[in-house]
Amino acid sequence: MTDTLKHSLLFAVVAVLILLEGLTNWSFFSGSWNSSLVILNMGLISAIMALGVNLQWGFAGLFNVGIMGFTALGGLAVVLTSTPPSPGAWSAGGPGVLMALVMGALTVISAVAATRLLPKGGLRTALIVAILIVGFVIYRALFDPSIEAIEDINPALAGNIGGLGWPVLLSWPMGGLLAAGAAWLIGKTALGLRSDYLAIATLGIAEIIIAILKNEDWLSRGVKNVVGLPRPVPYEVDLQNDPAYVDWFASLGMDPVLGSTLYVKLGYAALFSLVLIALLWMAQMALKSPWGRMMRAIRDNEVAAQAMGKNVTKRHLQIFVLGSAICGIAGAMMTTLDGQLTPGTYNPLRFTFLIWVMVIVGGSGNNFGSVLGGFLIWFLWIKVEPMSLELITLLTSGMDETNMLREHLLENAAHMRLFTMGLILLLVLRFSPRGLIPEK
Amino acid sequence: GSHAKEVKLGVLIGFTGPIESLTAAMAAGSEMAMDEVTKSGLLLDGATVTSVRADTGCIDNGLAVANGEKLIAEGVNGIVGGDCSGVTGAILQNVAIPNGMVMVSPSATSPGLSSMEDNGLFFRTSPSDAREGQVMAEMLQEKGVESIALTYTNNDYGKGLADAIKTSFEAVGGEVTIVAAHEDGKGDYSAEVASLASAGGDILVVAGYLDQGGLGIIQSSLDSGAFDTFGLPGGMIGDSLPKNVGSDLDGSYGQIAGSDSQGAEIFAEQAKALGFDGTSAYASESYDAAALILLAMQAANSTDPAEYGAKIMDVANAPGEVINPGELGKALELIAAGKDVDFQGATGVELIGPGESAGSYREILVKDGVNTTVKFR
Amino acid sequence: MDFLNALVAFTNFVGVPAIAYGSQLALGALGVTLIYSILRFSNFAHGDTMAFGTMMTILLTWLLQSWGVSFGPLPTALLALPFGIFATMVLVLVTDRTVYRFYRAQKAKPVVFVMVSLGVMFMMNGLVRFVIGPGDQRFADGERFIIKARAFKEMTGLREGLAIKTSQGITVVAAIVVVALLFWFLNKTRTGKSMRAYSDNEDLALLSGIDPDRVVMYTWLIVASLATIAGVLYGLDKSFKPFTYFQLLLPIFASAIVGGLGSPQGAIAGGFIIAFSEVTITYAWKKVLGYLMPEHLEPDGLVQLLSTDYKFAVSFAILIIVLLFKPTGLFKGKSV
Amino acid sequence: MIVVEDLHKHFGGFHAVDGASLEIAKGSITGLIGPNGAGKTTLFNVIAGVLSPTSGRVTMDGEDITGLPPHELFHKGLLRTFQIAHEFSSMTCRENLMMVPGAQSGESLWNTWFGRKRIADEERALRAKADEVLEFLTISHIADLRAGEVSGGQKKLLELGRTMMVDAKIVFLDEVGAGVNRTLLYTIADAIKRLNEERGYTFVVIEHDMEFIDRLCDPVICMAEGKKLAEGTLAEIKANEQVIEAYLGTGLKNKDKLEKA
Amino acid sequence: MSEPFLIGDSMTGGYGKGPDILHDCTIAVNPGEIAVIVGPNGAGKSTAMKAVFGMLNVRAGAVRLGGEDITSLSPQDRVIKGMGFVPQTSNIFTSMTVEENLEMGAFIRTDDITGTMEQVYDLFPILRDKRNQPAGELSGGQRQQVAVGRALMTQPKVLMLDEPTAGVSPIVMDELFDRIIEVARTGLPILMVEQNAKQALEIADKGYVLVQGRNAYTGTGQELLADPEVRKSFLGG
Ligand SMILES: Nc1ncnc2c1ncn2[C@@H]1O[C@H](COP(=O)(O)OP(=O)(O)OP(=O)(O)O)[C@@H](O)[C@H]1O
Ligand SMILES: Nc1ncnc2c1ncn2[C@@H]1O[C@H](COP(=O)(O)OP(=O)(O)OP(=O)(O)O)[C@@H](O)[C@H]1O
Ligand SMILES: [Mg+2]
Ligand SMILES: [Mg+2]
Repeated sequence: MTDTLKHSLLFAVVAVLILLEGLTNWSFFSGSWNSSLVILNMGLISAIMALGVNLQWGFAGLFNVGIMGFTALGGLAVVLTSTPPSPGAWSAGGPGVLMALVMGALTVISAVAATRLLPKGGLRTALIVAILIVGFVIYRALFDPSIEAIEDINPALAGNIGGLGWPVLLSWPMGGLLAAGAAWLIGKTALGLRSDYLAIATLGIAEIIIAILKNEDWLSRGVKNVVGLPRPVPYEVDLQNDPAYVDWFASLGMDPVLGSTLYVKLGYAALFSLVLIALLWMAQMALKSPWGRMMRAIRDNEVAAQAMGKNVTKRHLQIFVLGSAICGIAGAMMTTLDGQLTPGTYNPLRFTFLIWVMVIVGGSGNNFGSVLGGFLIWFLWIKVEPMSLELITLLTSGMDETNMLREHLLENAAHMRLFTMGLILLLVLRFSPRGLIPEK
Repeated sequence: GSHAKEVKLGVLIGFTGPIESLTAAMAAGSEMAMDEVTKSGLLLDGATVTSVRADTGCIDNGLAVANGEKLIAEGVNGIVGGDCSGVTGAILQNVAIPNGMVMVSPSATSPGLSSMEDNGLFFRTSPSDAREGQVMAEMLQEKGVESIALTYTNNDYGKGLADAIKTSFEAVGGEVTIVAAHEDGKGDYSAEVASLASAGGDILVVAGYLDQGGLGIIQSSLDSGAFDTFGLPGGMIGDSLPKNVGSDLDGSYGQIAGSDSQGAEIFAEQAKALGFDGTSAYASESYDAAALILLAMQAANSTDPAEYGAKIMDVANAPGEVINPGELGKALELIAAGKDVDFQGATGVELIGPGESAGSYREILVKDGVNTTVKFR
Repeated sequence: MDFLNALVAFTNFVGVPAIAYGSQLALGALGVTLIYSILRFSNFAHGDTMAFGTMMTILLTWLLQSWGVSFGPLPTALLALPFGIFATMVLVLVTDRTVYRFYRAQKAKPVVFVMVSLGVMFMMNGLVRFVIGPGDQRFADGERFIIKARAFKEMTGLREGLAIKTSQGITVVAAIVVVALLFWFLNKTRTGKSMRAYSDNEDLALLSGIDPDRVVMYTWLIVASLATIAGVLYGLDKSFKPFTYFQLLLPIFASAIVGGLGSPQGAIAGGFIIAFSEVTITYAWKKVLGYLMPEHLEPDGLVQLLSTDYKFAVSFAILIIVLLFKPTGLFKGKSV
Repeated sequence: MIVVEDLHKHFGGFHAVDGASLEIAKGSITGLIGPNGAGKTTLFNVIAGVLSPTSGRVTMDGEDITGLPPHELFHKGLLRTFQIAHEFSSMTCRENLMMVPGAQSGESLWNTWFGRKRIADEERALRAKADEVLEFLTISHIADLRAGEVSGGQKKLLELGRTMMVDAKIVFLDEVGAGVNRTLLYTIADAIKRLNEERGYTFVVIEHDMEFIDRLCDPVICMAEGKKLAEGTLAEIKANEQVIEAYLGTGLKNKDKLEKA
Repeated sequence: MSEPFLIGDSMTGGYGKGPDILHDCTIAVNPGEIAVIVGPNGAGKSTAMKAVFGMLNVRAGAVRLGGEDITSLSPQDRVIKGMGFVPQTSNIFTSMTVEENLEMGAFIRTDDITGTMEQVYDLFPILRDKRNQPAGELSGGQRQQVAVGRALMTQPKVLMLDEPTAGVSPIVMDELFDRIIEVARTGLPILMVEQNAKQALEIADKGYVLVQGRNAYTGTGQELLADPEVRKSFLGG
């Protein structure tokens, strides 16, 4: 069997799994097209994230464990782009916040300038410390009252600065830009680090980003969440109330509820697929070009690549920014799909390590691999719970209805989800340690 | 009428994730209501109620929505859930509203959810922050407390409650020396306690969960001698707290939603008989959530969410005969006979506005290592 | 007098807890760092290994307690600890046999190991919750305090109290002993040196007649002991909850990294850096300054650099700053 | 062409390069010899920008290049090989060579999407060039093997091959000979000579094989303990007492034992 | 002729599941002898050494030590049987000090090793100066000395060296060869791969020329040196 055939088959298997989810309620499938499409949609988003991570790790060997942070920034971009401005918030605290941010930036810039320009010594250190302290105090003095003013405006329902009120689709590229900007800043400072050190640094930065999102209510409403974000697709309820659609659904043999929910999900699926295909094409073209070759050279041996005239620092920064931007886009898409920004939900296990599992299981260094991994792992993440129920039922089929162990197992089915997830992960990695579609 | 003999209720909460230690009791609570109804044989001519559990991970919107769809696919007639506000919002917007499914959350308190166009499908049995803040402030004032340090669990519940307490307490002239967040699920709270202690205050009000960060904060404060009296809002009231902390907690006080109908005690007792802790946070709210759905079904004489959704407010509020935990059979009978009921449940349910819960509070004092009810507010 | 009060207040709320927490992190980080240096991967299952060890210890502690066995003023858990260690050893050895060995034979990349350890983490996660449930477990008994705040006040007549818990005392003592033993073992014994050799160059170790299986086994045995000790001490000091132990992974990794992966000294330094930065940066200096400053200069505000919401963010920020100046950690760690 | 002035490189308290001063004439092939640990590799590393000097100055054609990063030096025409082979292990040997030339239009992301025609043309030329170099080094048969899986000597050859992919001004060769078959090495020597004569490359060659040095180098510089010890033709150097004592030695002492056997 | 002390007899094999690299290749050495393997790059010299040491799959043929078939033994068992090996690349513990490297060489020994260590330091005086420095910070030639020293510490019954003189200065090379002769004359068989082939063959009792995994020429060192074909094709004329 040729590799291409084998790999196409793998994709076919995942496609069949998702189709079966809609077609049959045999075993752990639910037989609901809605459920199938929900999995597909998040699968598309996951695939995009995996693509971004693969760009960084598979192409360039950058161990970025801060995916969560960029995803969250993408989410923030949706709020800042698409929600209407909060009435009164800008006039209450906008200028103050802006001034404070400028002040903060100035402080950092002058500290950096001092580091660069002045000769090393006690004087320099003292000056830098002084700049930082004074800057910090001024910053807080400007910042604190302004955000208080903003947060005081209808705190239960608003309390944040709001957004620009632009169409929500624009927020996807904006999410990419925001993430790219953050990645640029991070890359400038932290990309000198290697392997696990870079990993923990990016992890830390992601935690910092989340801490900001969770606690800066003026910006993101913090843990109070921003709900009811605008959508790029119609609302189901509106479709259900639109006779034209109702008739159309009826002509397809569907009741309005089913028709409208599927219609909306298909709409998302189409949009997400477009993004995925575009990004996949771009990544694939890049990988197969001299650019990709250069990146692999850098990944293999930085010292030698540098001696061969490649500007490793610049290239690392480039790919770090690109990969993060892709994660930002995916994050924005996800927030749009959820219809809300929930800073409290970002945690590394789900938003960083799960994505890594996708990349590694799919096959790092191979774009198709990571896309496959994205779909497959997401499917499993959702489906291992019913699977483990099946598994338990099967394992305990010999036991009595009231058997203690059996009851205990069934009671703990949700925890068995993680257990099963682990098991499957180990099995996949066992049978193809280089991933399902390995790098050539 | 000719009804399906099986009513399915989804229980969609975070069996894994940050509040996994609470959800077992929550699920048990709602299933207790379902069993009670099934056993009574009175719901819609003897329908049986079965529970379908599904996980939200508490903080995983994707998983929660997918599992929501799964419940819909399995044909549930109503959903008890979600738990954490984030996933609750996601399920509500992406599953419940599009599919016209009634959802009663036992624990989501975010005011943001109230503002959502929910088409009368979303309800919650957890009390509103604003009211609880007032109750707490009143109580503190009566006790002669002049200043408090305040810590909250960093989620929408904690944040909202802390805001409410601060506003209300300052409105009655009290001083809040510090408002510090703490994260659940982290074991070490030295930093928080250090800052709280430094800020000082007559007592420390802990707007958290009794088996999460809240416990850690109290333990740490007692150990280091930072505070010895604590103000305990609803999330901190439960048998496990005095048990875990020991006699040092004596003298601390707080409040929890509940009427003088003894609902909470009855519920706790029954829960104990079934082998779970009925005083665990949100267990009683979960019971009430499931019960409300079932009673509304009876009132609408239908399991269709579009029909019984509108009845939830009716069965929850006065007028009508007061219904306590364990009296669901009686309630079903009354409703079938065309009479009004006022479901009080384990938490003294009272729904106001767009599906939010309000109502009376029980003042609790920790005495000799147990929570005792002092009076009702 | 005021100076003493300030000092005591600071020690009580910052010094003592941070030292105890730091020791716990250090013990955890030692395990992570050992695996990193010898088996060459970041073991994500370490937090859950700690949870497993603690769980086994707790189960036996309960059994002992039910038999009425006690350890005088010390917690009974210390008696059960060897058993917990043993059980954990069995678990990790079985895991190594069934899981990691395969990838070692394949000479898989470190990142594959990381993913595999993620799988192991999920499974241990499930196992622990399956046995003991996701809830909070308390198992500390014996004398709770070495000195209580109130007693201290009465004794010294100071306004501020100083409390030291037994668990904190034990933690620090245990950390010192364990660390000393580990250093001696690695640097002075033959087995220890062979472990370092293996960690340096696997193939060459083979050519020197070092049995890789033995090295791997010893590593896991030590890691199991470290994990269990760290977990039990942490549990005694706070409480045991599986989710919390999983969450511990982040600060533990941060500690190992900031000190330099693969360096035992680094792990210890890192543990204390993380613990102290968490506690001090968000500390409100109001009280301490209140004692130190003359009356009219006493601060009205909290004198808090950042609110406690940012305690994790801050310790990570410190970590990043350290790494910017020392890219492989304070003690020149490895990187694979 | 290259002038090194009083260069120091210290590792902690250890002075690996300790005040080295030397000049490399344009168009020459300079041999650099010296005992193990004399600081030759360290000197290369400092000149090539891998290490930054503790003090001192390096100029190239009068321009100060001290501390410039390697990739900039590459574009100024300064290339080097590594004593311990630094191959790109997951890439094929051919790719190892093809990646070398700078300013490939395919290295810009934009072109990978919108300039594919140009890239294809360039690639064809590069490939031909790489195959030519492989042919020359007698390793055409490994063109499609991963560089990580070829023999030690083959890696060294690749190392050399990379410098042949571009038009360099000056090439630093750090023990290309160690581990390379002698017959091949002397062929390489001829090639170096040809590059030097036909294309005007300047070479600096570290090598411990005197025959190789003899074929190629004039002048020869001997380093010891971080400083220049002697400079001259190989014959002069070979006659230098200090060099013999520190570096060349006087041949086998156990010759007699061989006879006995 | 009786069976040699160590023989890799008609070995055929390759790495992992890859193609065969060795084809029916035979290498042998007797006590007191120095056997030298030469050949072009990629001929399979290192592979042959690794095959003898059990580090790759020998699909056909056998390895025998003192008459005993050890084909299926693991490398560390062969170490215990008294075989010592210095690989061509990554042959030192970079993070350990020079002295610890030497100690590790003597890992399987249980007797006092200080004497041997002194001998190694006498042989390579520079190592004595750098005894407490991590070996990774040494120069290329110094590393090579550490590697050989490490193997000598084993006090093996047979010593296998893969290009021990790559990158060492002439004076050290001479000393190394001197030492190798000395060691060999104590009765220790020595099998080595060399690219400094002329010097090596001069001291060799036996020489093998490998080409593409096959024995191309075999003879005494002098015979090979005298063979014009061999000189031209493999020894640089
Ligand atoms: N990173 C380092 N830290 C400490 N000492 C070092 C470091 N790198 C090199 N040295 C020391 O510097 C000295 C010079 O090393 P260098 O590699 O330049 O020698 P060399 O002349 O190239 O020798 P060889 O011919 O053996 O390759 C050696 O003694 C070595 O131990
Ligand atoms: N790890 C490996 N995996 C796969 N093939 C390998 C590996 N190492 C070497 N080879 C292949 O085996 C062949 C012989 O390699 P070997 O290292 O034995 O050569 P050698 O004779 O020692 O050459 P040199 O003198 O250059 O060291 C080479 O063609 C190489 O491509
Ligand atoms: Mg050198
Ligand atoms: Mg070789």
